[in-house]
Amino acid sequence: MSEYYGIDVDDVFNTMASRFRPEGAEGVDAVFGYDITEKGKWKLSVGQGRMALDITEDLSGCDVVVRVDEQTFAGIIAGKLDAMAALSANKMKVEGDFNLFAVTGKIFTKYVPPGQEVEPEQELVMLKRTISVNQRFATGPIMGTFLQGLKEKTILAIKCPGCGRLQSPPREICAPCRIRNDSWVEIGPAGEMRMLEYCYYASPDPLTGETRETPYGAIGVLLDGCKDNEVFWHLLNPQQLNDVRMGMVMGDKVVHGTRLRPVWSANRTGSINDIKYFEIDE
Amino acid sequence: MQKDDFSKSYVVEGKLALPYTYFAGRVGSRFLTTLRDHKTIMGVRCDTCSKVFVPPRQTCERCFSDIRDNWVTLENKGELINFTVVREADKHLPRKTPYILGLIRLDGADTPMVHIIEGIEPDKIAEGMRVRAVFAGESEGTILEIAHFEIVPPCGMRSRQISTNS
Amino acid sequence: MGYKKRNRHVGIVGIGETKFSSHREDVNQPEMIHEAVRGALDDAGLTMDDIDCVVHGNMELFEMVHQPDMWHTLGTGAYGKSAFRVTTGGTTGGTLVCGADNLVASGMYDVVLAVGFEKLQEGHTTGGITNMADPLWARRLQSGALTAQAAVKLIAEFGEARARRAAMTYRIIMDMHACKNPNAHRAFHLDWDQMEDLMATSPPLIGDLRLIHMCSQSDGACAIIFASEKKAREISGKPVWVRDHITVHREETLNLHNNYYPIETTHSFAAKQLYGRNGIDNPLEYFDVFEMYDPSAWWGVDWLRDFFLLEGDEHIKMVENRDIMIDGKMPINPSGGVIATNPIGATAIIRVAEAAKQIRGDAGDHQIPGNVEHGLASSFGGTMWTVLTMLEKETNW
Amino acid sequence: MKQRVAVCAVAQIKNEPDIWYQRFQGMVLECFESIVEQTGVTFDMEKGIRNVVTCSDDVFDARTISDNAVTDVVGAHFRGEEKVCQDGTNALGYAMASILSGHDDLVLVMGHCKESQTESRRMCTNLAFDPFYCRPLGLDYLSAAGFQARAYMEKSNITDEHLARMVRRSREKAALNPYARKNETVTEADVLQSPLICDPIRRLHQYPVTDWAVGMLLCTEARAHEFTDNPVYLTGYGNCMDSYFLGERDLSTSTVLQKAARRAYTMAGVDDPKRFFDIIELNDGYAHQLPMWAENAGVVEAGEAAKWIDAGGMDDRRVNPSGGMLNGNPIMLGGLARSLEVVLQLRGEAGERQIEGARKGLAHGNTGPAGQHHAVLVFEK
Repeated sequence: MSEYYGIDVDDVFNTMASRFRPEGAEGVDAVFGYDITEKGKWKLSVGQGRMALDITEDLSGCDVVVRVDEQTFAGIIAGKLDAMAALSANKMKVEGDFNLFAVTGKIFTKYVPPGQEVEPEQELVMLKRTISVNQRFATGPIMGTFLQGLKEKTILAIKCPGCGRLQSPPREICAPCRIRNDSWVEIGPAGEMRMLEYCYYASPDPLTGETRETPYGAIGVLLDGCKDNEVFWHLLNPQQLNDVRMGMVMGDKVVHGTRLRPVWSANRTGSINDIKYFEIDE
Repeated sequence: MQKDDFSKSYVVEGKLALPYTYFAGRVGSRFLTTLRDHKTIMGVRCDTCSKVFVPPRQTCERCFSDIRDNWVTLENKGELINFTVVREADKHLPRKTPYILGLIRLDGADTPMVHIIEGIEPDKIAEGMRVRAVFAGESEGTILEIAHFEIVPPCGMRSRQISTNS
Repeated sequence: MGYKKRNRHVGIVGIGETKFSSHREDVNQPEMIHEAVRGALDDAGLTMDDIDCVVHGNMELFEMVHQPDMWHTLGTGAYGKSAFRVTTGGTTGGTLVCGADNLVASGMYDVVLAVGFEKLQEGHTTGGITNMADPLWARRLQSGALTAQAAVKLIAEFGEARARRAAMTYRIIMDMHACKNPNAHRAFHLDWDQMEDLMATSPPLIGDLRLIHMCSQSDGACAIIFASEKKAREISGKPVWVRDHITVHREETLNLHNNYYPIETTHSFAAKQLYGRNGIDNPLEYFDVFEMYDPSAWWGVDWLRDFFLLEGDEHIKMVENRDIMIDGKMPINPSGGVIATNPIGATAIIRVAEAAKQIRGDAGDHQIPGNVEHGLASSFGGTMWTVLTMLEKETNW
Repeated sequence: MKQRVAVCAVAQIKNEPDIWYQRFQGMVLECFESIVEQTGVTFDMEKGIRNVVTCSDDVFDARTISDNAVTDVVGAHFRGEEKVCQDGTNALGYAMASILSGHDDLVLVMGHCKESQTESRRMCTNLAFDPFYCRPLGLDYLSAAGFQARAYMEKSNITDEHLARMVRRSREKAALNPYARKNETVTEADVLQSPLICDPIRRLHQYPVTDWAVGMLLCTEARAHEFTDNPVYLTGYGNCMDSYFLGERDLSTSTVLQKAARRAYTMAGVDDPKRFFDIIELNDGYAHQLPMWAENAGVVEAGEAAKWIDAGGMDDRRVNPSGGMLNGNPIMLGGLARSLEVVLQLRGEAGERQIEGARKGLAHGNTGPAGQHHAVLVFEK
């Protein structure tokens, strides 16, 4: 039996049952695949606070599969290698639900090789909190006018009396001219897509504290009536992430992006959610 | 569009909410686990300034010497040298109002520490009273490993007279 | 350019950094800051009594500590001293240097200690950055500092293959530098034959921005001690002089979506202004080292053109020819840069600290060979902001 | 040569309990437009403003890098913008250094704070305390001030009646200040019956929730004439930081304010603070703090505050004609409100509150729990 960092990988899996922490697995209902190169494959299913582990050749149907060589796996278990570092350096690969992979750390107690019951390290106290403070965000007249416009299914832009620049959502001032914007123009509703942020990584929404559904698409749309960099920032229909094309202006080279139109929410309250998202308009 | 036409202004209810994970560090962890497991309050001593600090810290703020290993066991009782009575409720408060916050110089420590005082009416409490730590049932992982301090009756008076609920 | 002589020169006399990592469960915030402060004092051979003023900087919502300079007095040593707190986002570290430099040059203070820090392990970095956006609009859309648009721009201009290869070349070079910097947070020991595999399989974050490209989230602090010219010469045998600095911010809206439409970026504007008023017409020749705030490999490559006022694909060639390596023609981030180490409140002051170490010649393993006279350090933050700082070995300007 | 910096113009909006109809960008813009209109200053890279120093707080704005939201309305698009996150007096000190260093000729200082936005100021200031030892106890700036009030009142024989007089006087003075927060007049009896909120502090002893924005244009002495024919000079500045743990400070006094004052007075060449100033603005967030700051800023002999008040000292020495923070200025901007009153008085533009022939003024600001950090400014005509 080969060993790295004094860790026998088989023993790590054999002791999973005894190291299982139901409270750590609370709310977890998934099948984890482990593919330790030249060592073997294991399938771990966790649900309702219970687990089942079996050695297998076929890891299809797993929600997430970790592929890693024996040495790196042993190094991570021994705490000598940092999992995120190994992931970043592609020494460990994660296929499937990337966020689910982060949960495995909580499901088992730390593996200690037999006969090496190392004297327990000092317990380092930590305190987990979600800090939440309610806010009264004022719209002010400018943002208020714009958001009320969305309620009536109109997208307004504010115009600078100096350079004519349109801004939507609006700002009180035109930054380069340093003078107050003073007139409104209706733009869109449809337009040409300029930017797509195809988001795989799930980050929390500070307005709610919850984690966003992924993948999602944040987009920049050059709405009809706008020019240059007067681009409107919103979301794309998540089903159409792979069917859209970004427009661009690169010097004199111009590429036209996919035509998009807003999908209005039924119940509009004067907020960004009055537009559910933009969808293809071709 | 008139400059101060606020007819379209309104207020959106929202919040700021994010997850946080704080670490007490080695010195802090030793202090907190000792409170939890041994019901003992520890301070650290700076020999240069000949002062015992509680809560403990790695460095003496005045002379910058490293005092992380100079542990000193303190008494669980001490003297109340200042207090205030928190009367208006708010979400960040650990107790129902009114509750008393006191500055307590523990026997053996030089720097008074803030904590909650219970078991006495706000209008009866006075500086100079002797107080004693009452440890929490289950662990909080913070200074609330000590639930509160109760008044120690001056000798001769039975403690039941003073502490109404413990 | 209507730029006046300064009141008096200011020298860097002490530098202190913590070992950057994402596992500092062993210390609380002031204790971590104290490691950098102690390091800077020891490096300068000073004690806290010699410090007149402390300038503290970080971004409050990463750790959700209001007015943290109050609690952190335990570590900064600010008790009884003059004390300022500045914060401007990712550029906080750069603002710390500008502030400390002005405070000393003004004659109001002789010796100023500036310390920047972040303990990102205690908060949520992307959530914290997303919080910079307007609560009524962009906060619903932004995902921290993650964006694919830098990749989109390079690919649109130079083609997919060349752009991807340039970004990964840049990334691997930065990792090689980080491996020579014992303080760096992440050093993966990547080598050239991993290029294809990394480009294909590193987990995607947004579009072509993959995990391997993106800066780390680190815990750490960095402190620098600034002294008046007279004091600096008494204190240090090798003071590094702060010649000039410029801050260029811009309006709130992120202009990412149009960065392939020819527009002036704050990086190029700052570079033109700073070089113009200091009589530098060829920055590539003049500077011996550039510690650039590179939040991702894509941006790192793209911004070389802005900062060195280059044309066409000159910046791509710099990367392809590996001129940017420690022993190359124009060393970039010998420290490994922001991709390797990113405690945001400290990141920008680390750039100045690392450039100063190169000029002093005591950067150790990642020291640039030969004489390093002129250093450049940049800060990035907010909605595409810039702080650009020039350092000199002598006061002969 | 006495180094000094000119204040060319000041601008403010009215302090209000709840500016629900404006977001803070709009509040700041009004001050910005007023400064530009008063001075004709430009943002030209040669002759104009190249650097703006802002003052605000991310937790109270509920927004990371909250200066990012105002960069355009303070004119800092493609210009410098640096945020000092302490009481606004330190933004003035920071700007002074930028000018005296020779790096900038002109610096615009802009501050904003909307206290009505957060559900609770105390929840925000609770976050200033460390997560393990103080925050869990519910400590916030109010309870810290409660400890301070008791310690100070015991030592200084300042009584509840004195505090009642502080509040009445603050409201009276503020009534003459068109930009002050509009409060109902209050008698000393009202104050004495006002409910205790954090013994010995009563509700009326605490500065009320306020929204406000303010701006000041500073420049080199040499160029002041380009922007005003009525410059006021900032000739002294000093600040100082105290210990964090309340138990490690003598809460009955403030040695740190004494140091900050001494630094400012040394810089400005103030010989005796008891006689030097024609007007004195002390940042009294709580009623007990005005006498306490007066003693520690050297305006009154230590321990003599009670007698000084009884003898009408506050009016003789023209203390807080603006109404003070006690009438209502938001956290972060208290010191700027003090400085603004001093500048208006020295410019002779204080209307009904004008102190004839005022030529020398003291302004003060504090940050942190129970005044852990103090800053003092000296203004001269």
